[in-house]
Amino acid sequence: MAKPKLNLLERLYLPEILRGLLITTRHHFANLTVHILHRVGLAKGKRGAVTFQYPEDPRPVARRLRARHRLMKRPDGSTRCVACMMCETICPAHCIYIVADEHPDPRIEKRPKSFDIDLGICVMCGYCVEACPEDAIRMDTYITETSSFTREGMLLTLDDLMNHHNEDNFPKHTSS
Amino acid sequence: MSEIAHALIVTGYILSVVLTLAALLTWMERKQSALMQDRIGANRASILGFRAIGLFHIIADSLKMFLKEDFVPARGVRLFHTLAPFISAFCALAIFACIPFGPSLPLGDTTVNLWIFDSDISLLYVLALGSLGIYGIFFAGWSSHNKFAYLGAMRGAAQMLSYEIALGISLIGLIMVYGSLSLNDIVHYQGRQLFGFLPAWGVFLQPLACLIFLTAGIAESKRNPFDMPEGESEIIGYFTEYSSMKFGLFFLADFIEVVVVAALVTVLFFGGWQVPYLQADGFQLPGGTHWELAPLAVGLIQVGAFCAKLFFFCWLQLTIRWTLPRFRYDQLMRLGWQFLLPLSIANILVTGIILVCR
Amino acid sequence: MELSDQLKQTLDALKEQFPNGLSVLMPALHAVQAAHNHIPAELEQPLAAYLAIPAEIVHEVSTFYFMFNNRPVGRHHIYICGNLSCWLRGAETLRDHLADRLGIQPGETTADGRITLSVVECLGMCDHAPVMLLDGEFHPDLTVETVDRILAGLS
Amino acid sequence: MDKFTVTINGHTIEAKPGQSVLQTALDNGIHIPHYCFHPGLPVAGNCRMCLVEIEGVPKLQIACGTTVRDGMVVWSNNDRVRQAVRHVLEFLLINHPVDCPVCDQAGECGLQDYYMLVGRYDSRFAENKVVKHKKATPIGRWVMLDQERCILCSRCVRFTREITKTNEMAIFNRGDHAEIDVFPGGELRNRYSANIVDICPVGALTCRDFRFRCRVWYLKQAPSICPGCARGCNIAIHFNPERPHHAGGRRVLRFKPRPNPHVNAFWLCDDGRYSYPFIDDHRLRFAALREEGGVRQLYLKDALDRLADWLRASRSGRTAYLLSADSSNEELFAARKLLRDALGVRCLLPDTGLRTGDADDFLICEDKHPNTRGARILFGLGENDPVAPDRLEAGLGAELPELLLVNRADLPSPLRDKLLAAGTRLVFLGTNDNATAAAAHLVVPLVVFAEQAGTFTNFEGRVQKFELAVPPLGDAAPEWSVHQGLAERLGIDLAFPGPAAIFRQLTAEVDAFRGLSHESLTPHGAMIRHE
Repeated sequence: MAKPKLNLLERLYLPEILRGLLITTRHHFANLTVHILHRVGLAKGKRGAVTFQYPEDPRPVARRLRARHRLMKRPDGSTRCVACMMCETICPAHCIYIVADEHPDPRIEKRPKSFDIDLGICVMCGYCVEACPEDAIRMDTYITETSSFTREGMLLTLDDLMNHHNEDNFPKHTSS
Repeated sequence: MSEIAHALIVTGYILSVVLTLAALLTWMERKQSALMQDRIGANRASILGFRAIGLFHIIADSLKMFLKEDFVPARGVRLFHTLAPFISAFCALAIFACIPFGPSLPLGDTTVNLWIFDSDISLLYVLALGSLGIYGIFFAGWSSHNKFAYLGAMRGAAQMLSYEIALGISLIGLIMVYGSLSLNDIVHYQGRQLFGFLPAWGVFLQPLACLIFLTAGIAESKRNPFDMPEGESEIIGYFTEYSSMKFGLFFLADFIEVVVVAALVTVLFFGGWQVPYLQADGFQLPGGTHWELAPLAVGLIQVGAFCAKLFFFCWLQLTIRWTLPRFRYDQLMRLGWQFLLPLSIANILVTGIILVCR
Repeated sequence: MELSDQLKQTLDALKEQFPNGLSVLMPALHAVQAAHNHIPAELEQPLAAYLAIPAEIVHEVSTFYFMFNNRPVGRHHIYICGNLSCWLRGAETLRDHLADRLGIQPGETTADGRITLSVVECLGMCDHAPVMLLDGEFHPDLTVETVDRILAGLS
Repeated sequence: MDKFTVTINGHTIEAKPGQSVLQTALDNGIHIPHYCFHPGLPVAGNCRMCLVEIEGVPKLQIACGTTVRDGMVVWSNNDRVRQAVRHVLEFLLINHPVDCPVCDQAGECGLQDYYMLVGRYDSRFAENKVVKHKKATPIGRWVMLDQERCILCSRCVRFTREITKTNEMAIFNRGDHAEIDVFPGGELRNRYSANIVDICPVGALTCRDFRFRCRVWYLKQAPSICPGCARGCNIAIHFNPERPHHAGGRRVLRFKPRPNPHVNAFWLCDDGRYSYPFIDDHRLRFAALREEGGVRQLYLKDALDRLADWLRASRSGRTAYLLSADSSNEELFAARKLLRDALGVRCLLPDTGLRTGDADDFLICEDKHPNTRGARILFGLGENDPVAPDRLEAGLGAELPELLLVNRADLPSPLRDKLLAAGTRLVFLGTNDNATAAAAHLVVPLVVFAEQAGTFTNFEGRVQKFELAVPPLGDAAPEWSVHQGLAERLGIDLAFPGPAAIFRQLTAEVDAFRGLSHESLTPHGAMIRHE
């Protein structure tokens, strides 16, 4: 990209700083005044700054939002994951811990004995979803509130990842 | 009243004012930035349903700080890790010792000096303590045993060293004009008038020095646009490994430094507690109009004026912080060494020439 | 299951004619098949021991060649060619016809143990396609009618 | 005779007459894709992956089955060859299940490697794959067979026919029904069976012990020497430094053979290969002191203080040291300098690992210690040493020692009881827990061979170097550093700065080792001088 050519005043920087300061100060005092007037019951027709009041007033999220993970199931309800460790390998935060085990069905061969995701470390990059060859892990639960009072509480186990109370809200399976 | 008792009382008063102001600034910063960006800002903390426009966040924040786990990295150096925030906060607070908050107030038989000590070398004391602040930062970064903390500390040290030079040199012109290093003398000097009507404030005598000092002062307090050492969005900086009240102290020191810079600018360039045309016995307007006032009333007005100026410069710093983007590190260094330093030296030369020619 | 004394005599005679156990294996397997209708899996190990070669090699050879049957077969064994020349000239129809007539799938034996039907690759008589091999005898230029006639002639 | 040269891909290379084109290329760092060829096995030429163009020969030739001629010009990287190899690979992959996610071979698989190199990226195979009837089935104590993944390269068949001569593996059936298997109802019955896992270029033969423990790309490796017997087979230690939750926290997950033409060629016996768990299991991590009222854990430095006191207090001639043939040459030398030379301690080499009749004519030795020869040379022991366990008591002398230092060995329990009853102070220096460690008055934790560098001398007198793979567990220290710590405490002027430096001292002082150095031992070790 070509750099715009600056004239002397702009290159001096100070007038531009002042201009910037004026803009921000104007917003500051305009909002301040309107809010104070609203407090004392005046100027109801004029709108002040408004934001979402988040916890009471949840924001609609984008359909492709990457939220808390879930593990997909086979028709019989067991996990679709075959413990190939692709997600664990690609994970840049090293927050996935899988221990593999023999699957009773010899056609499947391998399954995760445990599958833990440490949300305290996860950076929500979604690489695990991209890397999964079985479409076994997805980040489409729209669960964004995952905080906990303990570190252990941030650890999602296989059970947490498989069973959700709000499963009906999730996008339906698109591939088998 | 003994000297020590007097000093203790004034110290208590100044500490309470400064610390309250610093605490208030944490709230003000959030609220002001919100309004500047068309948001609402902190308003969630409530006591019994009262939200008091977010003022309770100060309490909530400090409670949180106190209750958090005090963490020292396994291979960190515990002694220096603990010492560092105290050094930072102490150096910032101790500067207030020589800042005159007001004139000597006549209270009954005694007069109360609204400063803790005044000395012929107050200004050197201020500069010295300002430089000692580096230790806080560097101990913090070094003792954390963390690359990011160490990088932040290196950046902080380099930045403070670079800007201290411009800061110090910009003051030399001022000292040449005022002829004293005592902050009290400087404030008294600014009670005079130039050409019979213009207050002899530093900003009029040394406009360039004022600009350099303000810039370098903000750089010294490591706030935007000079917040490379703590660059929140990238390297976090020297207090990466701090939590609990030790982080709280760094946080507080940050705001105390805002107050320090505001106080110094006020004292050095904006007349300190002086109000234009207000003399010890009342207003003395240029036209010859005279308005008699009791000495105590004059003193109170002057203390009020100092507080108002202090508050204004705090506000100005917050406004700058929330308006300007951060410099790049090379830009920061270039500004310090290639612009501010030569300018401040040129300022001495010009001042000297004018003083000699006069 | 053990090798019968008669079979051992045959094998002894064969061993005379060949330099070592490996080279005698093919004729030996033919002898076993002649005696037992097919090559019983249980006999592979005794045979290997008798020829002093690894049992795995016996199993390798017996599973490789289609002339060696690893399962019991009928009295008559039809090999019908399914490779290119025969296929182009209607071997597929003949195969389906045979399967219909006999009520079995290729590779199976009729319930009465009379006839086994196998599909093989080339029988080496492409000039007379389609061809089948029945009890060691080639039947060239087959049609549905000739097949029926041949089947009718079987005991 | 003039130089015998061939030109491969434009590089003119000196070749040995009679060698194959493929071997010549591999020896000179030119990689030609191959599956069925293995330098330790006879050439079969059935996978067709190593097709190359030879100038003057109209059709492409397999490099493994073509002998070099002087002046031969070979191309393995031109379009014609690439095209042909791509088609060969396409055929090989037709019936492959592509179940890489559950396949343990993924990451070290020949199919994956060459697919990335020359493969077609879109399958053109529209028919149904031939699904062979068996999914993973165990075919022996250590080996799992998955016929679906097999490409019929026949390496395993050739291994059991030519190397072990046990003939368990064979290819049954014909055409696209062909499959490898053991004889129906049989299983692998040789002591080298896991080698077929190593040589299998795909995931058809995988290791039951390693199965699903860890993906291979998490593993790092360090060159080492198998400690399982006196042969000293060259191995690579595969360890998992970053993902401790795999394999239940074991750090070392497998041994793989490393080629050394003078010792083990390409192979490793199952006993040695699966001896690795002792590196992580039942280890002594911290020093322990047995006092009245129980056993107390203590820091290594405090344990050494205590041991130094005991050594000082014990009358000379009443202290004995039981060496271990599991120690490296460096460790033995440190013991010799301190205990035998400086303190005059009586040193015996007990034999606790001889399994008479266990040897075979290939790799396995009767002596289950890796460094008996080294111990014999360094302590000047004769052919009658090591001392058999039942003669140990006589070896210790008429009067039982006041202080007995036992290195790693488990003493026979009658002798142990007798020593304890006689008031002997028993000090155990060792790596793994055993009954003697449990009974000892003082336990000093040592590192195992994988946690340090050093050398072993095998039974033929070949000195071979092993490298550090994993860090020490807990407070465990190398034996030489224990001896150095004791020397410091006893005021004896000895310095053991590290394995390489100790080996330098050793070569200067011991004739048999003269002229050797750690550097000269790579890659294949070196023979000692004859005593």
